[in-house]
Amino acid sequence: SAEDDFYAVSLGWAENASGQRQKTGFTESFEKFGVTNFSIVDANYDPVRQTEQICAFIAKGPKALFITPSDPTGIAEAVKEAVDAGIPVYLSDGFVSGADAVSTVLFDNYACGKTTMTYLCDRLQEKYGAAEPIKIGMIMLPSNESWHQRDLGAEDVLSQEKYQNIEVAYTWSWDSTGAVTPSSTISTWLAADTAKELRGVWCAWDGAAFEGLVLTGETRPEIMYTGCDGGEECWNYMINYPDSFVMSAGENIYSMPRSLVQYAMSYNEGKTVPRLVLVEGYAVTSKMIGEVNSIRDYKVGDKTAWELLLDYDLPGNVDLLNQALTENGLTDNLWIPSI
Amino acid sequence: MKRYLSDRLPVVLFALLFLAVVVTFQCLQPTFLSSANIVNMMQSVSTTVIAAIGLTFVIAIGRSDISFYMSCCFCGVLMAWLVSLGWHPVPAILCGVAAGAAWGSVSGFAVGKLKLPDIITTIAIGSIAFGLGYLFSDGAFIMQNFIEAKTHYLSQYLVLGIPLPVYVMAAVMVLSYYLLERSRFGRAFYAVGATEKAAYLSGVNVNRTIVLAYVICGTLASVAALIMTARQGYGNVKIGMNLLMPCFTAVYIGMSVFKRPCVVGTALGALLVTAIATGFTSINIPFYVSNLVTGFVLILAILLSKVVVREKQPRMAAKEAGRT
Amino acid sequence: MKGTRISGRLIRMEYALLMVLLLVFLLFSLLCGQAFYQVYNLMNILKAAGSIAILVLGLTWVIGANEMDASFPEVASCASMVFALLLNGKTDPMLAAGASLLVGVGFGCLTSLLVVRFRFHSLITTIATSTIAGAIANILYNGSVLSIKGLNSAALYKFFGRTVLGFPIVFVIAIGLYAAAFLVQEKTRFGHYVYALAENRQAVTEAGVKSGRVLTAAFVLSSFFAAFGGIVYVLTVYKSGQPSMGSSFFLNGFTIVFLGAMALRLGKANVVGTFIGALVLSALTSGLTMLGSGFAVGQVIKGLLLIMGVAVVTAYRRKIVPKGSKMKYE
Amino acid sequence: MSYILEMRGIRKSFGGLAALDGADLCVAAGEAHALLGINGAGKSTMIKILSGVYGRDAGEIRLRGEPVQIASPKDALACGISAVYQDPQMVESYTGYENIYLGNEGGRERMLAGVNRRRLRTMARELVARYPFDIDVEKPVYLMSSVEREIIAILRALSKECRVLVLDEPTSILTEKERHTLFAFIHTLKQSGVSIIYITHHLDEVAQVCDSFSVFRNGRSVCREAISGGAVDCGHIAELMLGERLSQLYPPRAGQPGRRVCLCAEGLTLDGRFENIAFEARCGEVLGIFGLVGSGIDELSKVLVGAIGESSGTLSKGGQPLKLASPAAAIRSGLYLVPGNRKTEGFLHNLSIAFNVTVVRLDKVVRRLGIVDRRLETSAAAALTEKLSIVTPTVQKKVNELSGGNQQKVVIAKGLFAEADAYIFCDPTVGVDVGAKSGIYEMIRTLAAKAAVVIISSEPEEVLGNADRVMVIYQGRVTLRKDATDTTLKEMLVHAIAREEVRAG
Ligand SMILES: Nc1ncnc2c1ncn2[C@@H]1O[C@H](COP(=O)(O)OP(=O)(O)OP(=O)(O)O)[C@@H](O)[C@H]1O
Ligand SMILES: Nc1ncnc2c1ncn2[C@@H]1O[C@H](COP(=O)(O)OP(=O)(O)OP(=O)(O)O)[C@@H](O)[C@H]1O
Ligand SMILES: [Mg+2]
Ligand SMILES: [Mg+2]
Repeated sequence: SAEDDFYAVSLGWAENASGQRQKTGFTESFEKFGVTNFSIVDANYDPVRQTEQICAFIAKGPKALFITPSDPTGIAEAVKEAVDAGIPVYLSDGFVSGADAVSTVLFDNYACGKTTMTYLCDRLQEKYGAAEPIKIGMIMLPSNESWHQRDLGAEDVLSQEKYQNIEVAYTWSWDSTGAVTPSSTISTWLAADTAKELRGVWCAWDGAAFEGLVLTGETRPEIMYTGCDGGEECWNYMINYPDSFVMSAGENIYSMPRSLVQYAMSYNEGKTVPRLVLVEGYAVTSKMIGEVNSIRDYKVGDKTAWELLLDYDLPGNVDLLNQALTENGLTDNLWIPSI
Repeated sequence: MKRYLSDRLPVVLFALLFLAVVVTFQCLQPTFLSSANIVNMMQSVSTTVIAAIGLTFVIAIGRSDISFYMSCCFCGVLMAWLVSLGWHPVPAILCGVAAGAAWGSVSGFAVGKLKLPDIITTIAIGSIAFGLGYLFSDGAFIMQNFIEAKTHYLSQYLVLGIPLPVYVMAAVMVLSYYLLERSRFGRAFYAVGATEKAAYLSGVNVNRTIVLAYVICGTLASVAALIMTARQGYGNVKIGMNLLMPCFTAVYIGMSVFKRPCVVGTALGALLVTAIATGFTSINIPFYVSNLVTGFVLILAILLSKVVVREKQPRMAAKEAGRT
Repeated sequence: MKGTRISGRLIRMEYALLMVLLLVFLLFSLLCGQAFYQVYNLMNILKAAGSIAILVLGLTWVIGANEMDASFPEVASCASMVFALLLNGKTDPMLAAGASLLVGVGFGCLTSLLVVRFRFHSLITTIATSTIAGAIANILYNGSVLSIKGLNSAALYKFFGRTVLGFPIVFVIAIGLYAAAFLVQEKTRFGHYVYALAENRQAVTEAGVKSGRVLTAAFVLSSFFAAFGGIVYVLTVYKSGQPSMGSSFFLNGFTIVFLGAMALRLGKANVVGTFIGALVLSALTSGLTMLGSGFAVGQVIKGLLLIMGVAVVTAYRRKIVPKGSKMKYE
Repeated sequence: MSYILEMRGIRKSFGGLAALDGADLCVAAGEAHALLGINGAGKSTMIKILSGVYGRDAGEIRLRGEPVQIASPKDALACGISAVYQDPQMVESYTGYENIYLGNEGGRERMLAGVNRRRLRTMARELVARYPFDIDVEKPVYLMSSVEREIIAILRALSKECRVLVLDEPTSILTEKERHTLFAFIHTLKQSGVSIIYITHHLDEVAQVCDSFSVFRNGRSVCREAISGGAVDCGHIAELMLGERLSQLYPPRAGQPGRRVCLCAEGLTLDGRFENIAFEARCGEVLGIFGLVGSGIDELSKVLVGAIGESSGTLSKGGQPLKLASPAAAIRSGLYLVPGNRKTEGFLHNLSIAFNVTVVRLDKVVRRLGIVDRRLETSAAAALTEKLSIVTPTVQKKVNELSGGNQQKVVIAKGLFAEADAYIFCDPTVGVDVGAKSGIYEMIRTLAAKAAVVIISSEPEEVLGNADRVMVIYQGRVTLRKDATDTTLKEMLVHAIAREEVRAG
């Protein structure tokens, strides 16, 4: 029976909003389907540990094995082993090539980088014109294959003719040794920027933008940031620094575990399930967030606007949000699933 | 005079090395020595210096501490959690620092009172502290209330154009210098580090000194972690995980230059490493290239200090001279 | 094994870690049932233990000689990157492996040159060499993971996928290496001097032993096995060059070696202990995963295990040393 | 005369300071040659050059007339030169036989050459059987007494093909009986053609074992003389060493017995070490406690300042009872122990003379806010180095860079700085030359004028020569209690190895 069946989740990390949402997503979905016998463990970004954990799960023979890869290539062998052992494997937020997972749900990181960079460039050109050179900085994340796609997307935008006046004056990649942090990097840029010419900073993840905002939010509010990931704290920063933190691309994290658990249930019933799904993402501007914030307590159905916002990645919630905005006559910034 | 020179020579050579680094970066990036960048470097180095000075006390008593960089993670999480509950940052910070002292005293008790071997014991205690911090926060970033509570003032607030952490660093340096190198209490640390039995018979309270060194180390590490948490703008259990290497590097550079663990040496060691990292960041060169340079400069720094030491330690030097 | 053959009670103490290992297996077998003690899982545990054991084999003697080597994780990542880069450049896998091992030996030579010839402190030296090794690992492919193409068809890869009598080949190799290492440690001058050096360097030097050579050998072996381990991990786990794989091994490596110090030679790192330590840790990871605990629980349990072990060993050591004129603070 | 070993014109300086300045040392085959000189004269440096521990700046070494190159301990051993240093280094957890054959395990010399422990054990047993020592070579060294260690060190030297054996102050920790065993043994060695270089500060020993002697002064050899008829003129040698005649070793005793009881112990007992020890030390006189190594005197000295063990009994000073809490408490209440083993208990390694001296009473050199006044510190330390004539360029020199005897003087200087009113000196002159010895004794006598002084020592002459009243301890019990003028060395020695117990009072 479904109650005795064992389900296993191996998270590459439980850290930060994305890890937490994966965890909650799996827990809630299991509850929804009445699964009580499940394990969720995390490997703290360590492919070796995750490999060992996957092997231990293989030994327990779960009905389905869900994996968020800490490093897609690093755990490929273990995933293959699980597949070979006949365990249905479901991958979330990372693609493992060469392994025959039942189903993989991904976020389009490339598009994410592209969207945020385009928005940043447009906003800057709108403000400073398309003729004068505009200096920006980029904080990138090449150490993880999936996340590196965001950098590539952003770089792709800059190669376009119409953004010729956008000049990347500073770049920095995440330092795995931690000796240099985004915060200290941006400080260094600011120190070098004696003429105060730095106009914007594109960040491959929201955390970097937060660290920058702590530095410049009050002293150099004209510097615009974009980030990637979304989530409650991101909205908070946008509300607090609406002119500085202009956009984040909200990844639809909840829907990954939710849809994967659902697929697993269907698959176990013998149904066919999609092999590869790209989840929706949302580009969220500070203007949208500001408007939702202004009707924070307005209720649509049994949820307030803010509650809807917090669960932006539950299917249908965006429509409800848009409904709330329209009902309040705030139609300028309707939410559109854009990625 | 000669002796004076031979004692000062490593310091002079180190100063030259430092100068070379600074001049190189100044040529590559003219804003390197701008007041803004100096303030920026001071701010980035402040946390390393604060934690490394704590470690200096432990090295002075002839022990090592591998727990401080993990236990301070616990403190960062604790403070972040209290802030997220809506506490005012000041009591939250005090609690974090108290937790640092508590973890330090656990290490101190194990090493000083129970006489367990230092490295292995502190690795164990550090693992436990970090594990608990991780379990407590579930590894999640703690962000609630951070903007509202204005915790970033702790790292951002300017007094006379200089951010607060620099003052904290200066205060820690002055106090530690006084405590370790000028006051009568500091003598106990060096005495214990030199010859324990002799120190005991000379009236030094050996066990208390050991415990105290670890408490200072844990406390200062937690201060560093709290500043970093404030700077980052959210609580993250891994906040201190990268303090280990820079702190040991700083203390040992200082030791090789000044021939004993000391506050100024530690601070200079940290500054050298930070100057290189900052310099490379300002000319857009990735961290791994700067690490390559850091590694070689580190070796060079110690090599320079050995130029003189070789003469002062005849036992081996003579043997080697005999062989070649 | 000397100095510990004093009383019957001590003999038992030497095997305490083995008891811990049995206990861990027993406990998890009880808690997780057949899933844990089935052959498949046991073999996985042996495989994981074998890999990490190979990686820290040399480190054991550096710590045994009372020195430090903080560079082994980064040397492993550097070797993995060199290996991956060479394989992608169509180098013969054996040749690539040989070259990567040479890189390891190179780092060992650099470290020992500084420690032995220039009398650097080993901890700071290896921090420096580890920074350099890590930097090179990153520079080789701009800080990104380098996946290896066409690895599946390489004979070396297939070899590491094999089993001997059902045992994973990595474990068999580890057993072989550790058996040889045990002989070296117990029966040769090298082992004899390593532990003598740890206690009294001056005594060994005055006795006319070229202690520099012993230390050099220890550091070179440490880096060599780190590189070896790096390659093993590439072939069995990563299938790619990993510039920052080092962070996986730092704490675990030391925990294993120090945990191992509780076996055989009370309080001194030794190969038998290290091997058992690796088994304990792998069993722990496996069992805790089955019980649904992530890495943090393991971290706390490892810490507790370590500290309990140290406390027991220290207490026993105190008992065997004659009371005599021990000062009050001691 | 043909010498087997000739060292000529040896020069060696340490950072500008010449330790040896053209010294010679010649030894004939089969003779025991004493190497004498005050502390810091360069004796140890000379033999460390001979045994390859240090390189030399100039000079040559000839063995049987042939010049030899000695660049490492290994070379020295190959030339048949073995040395037993004053403080033999051992690998504590290794057994006696493993220590004897350390670095010399036989077989080929490669790293991977096997170590056959069974063979080593048999060889060690055979070696022991050849000499008049009684020792269990299978015991780990950390369980051995200091005498057993010394024997292991000598056996180690003898285990090698050895034509010249250097003994650097071998007797300072041996008991009288063992000393004689050693002497007899040296005679056997001489007969088998081994030459011995014997360094000591005990001039009486020179006559007993040596055939000739050299005296070093200021890094030069001042003379080489033969000893005829088994007698030496100590006054003459002392004059050669010091450059002036030593009037007398021990200062005159106090005219009258001290009246005020300053330090009073009753029923002191430490389980398994000593039992029911009582004494009174009066201001103005010196109380001497004599006992052989292992008789419990070392522990007694430490119990007195509260450094070891759960002991029972009472101790009072000036009528006030003292709690035996810790050395710190003892120093606060004016009781100071000058400990015996300088290397581990006496001074702080790698720290300056000034640091070492002032650490016992920092309150004397602090300014406001507990800051140590460096000028005050330097001048206080300088005054003491002058007073004790410690040979050093500055008080900033690290104590471990001083010669052994000068290190000992620093340990005494700490005591003087403590300005206590009761002192316990434990083996105060180990490794100190005669000139400095008399200086230290004089210092002790001066101290006794204002404070109670107890000398605890395993050298009977030292006790008898300095003390006004004498106590002898055997196996943790007081066996003799007399005025110094009423007893003799012989009586003291007899009680130090006999059983008869003397009741307190
Ligand atoms: N390693 C060293 N560094 C600096 N100075 C040294 C060193 N070794 C010896 N000296 C100096 O050389 C001189 C001779 O020292 P040496 O140890 O040979 O004297 P010694 O005759 O053995 O004295 P003692 O009777 O005290 O043992 C001393 O002044 C000493 O301070
Ligand atoms: N770590 C060190 N650094 C520098 N010099 C040292 C060191 N250890 C010893 N020495 C020098 O080596 C010389 C010989 O040292 P050793 O320990 O043999 O003392 P010693 O002179 O033989 O003492 P004693 O007079 O008690 O026999 C000393 O003069 C000392 O200055
Ligand atoms: Mg000497
Ligand atoms: Mg000597």
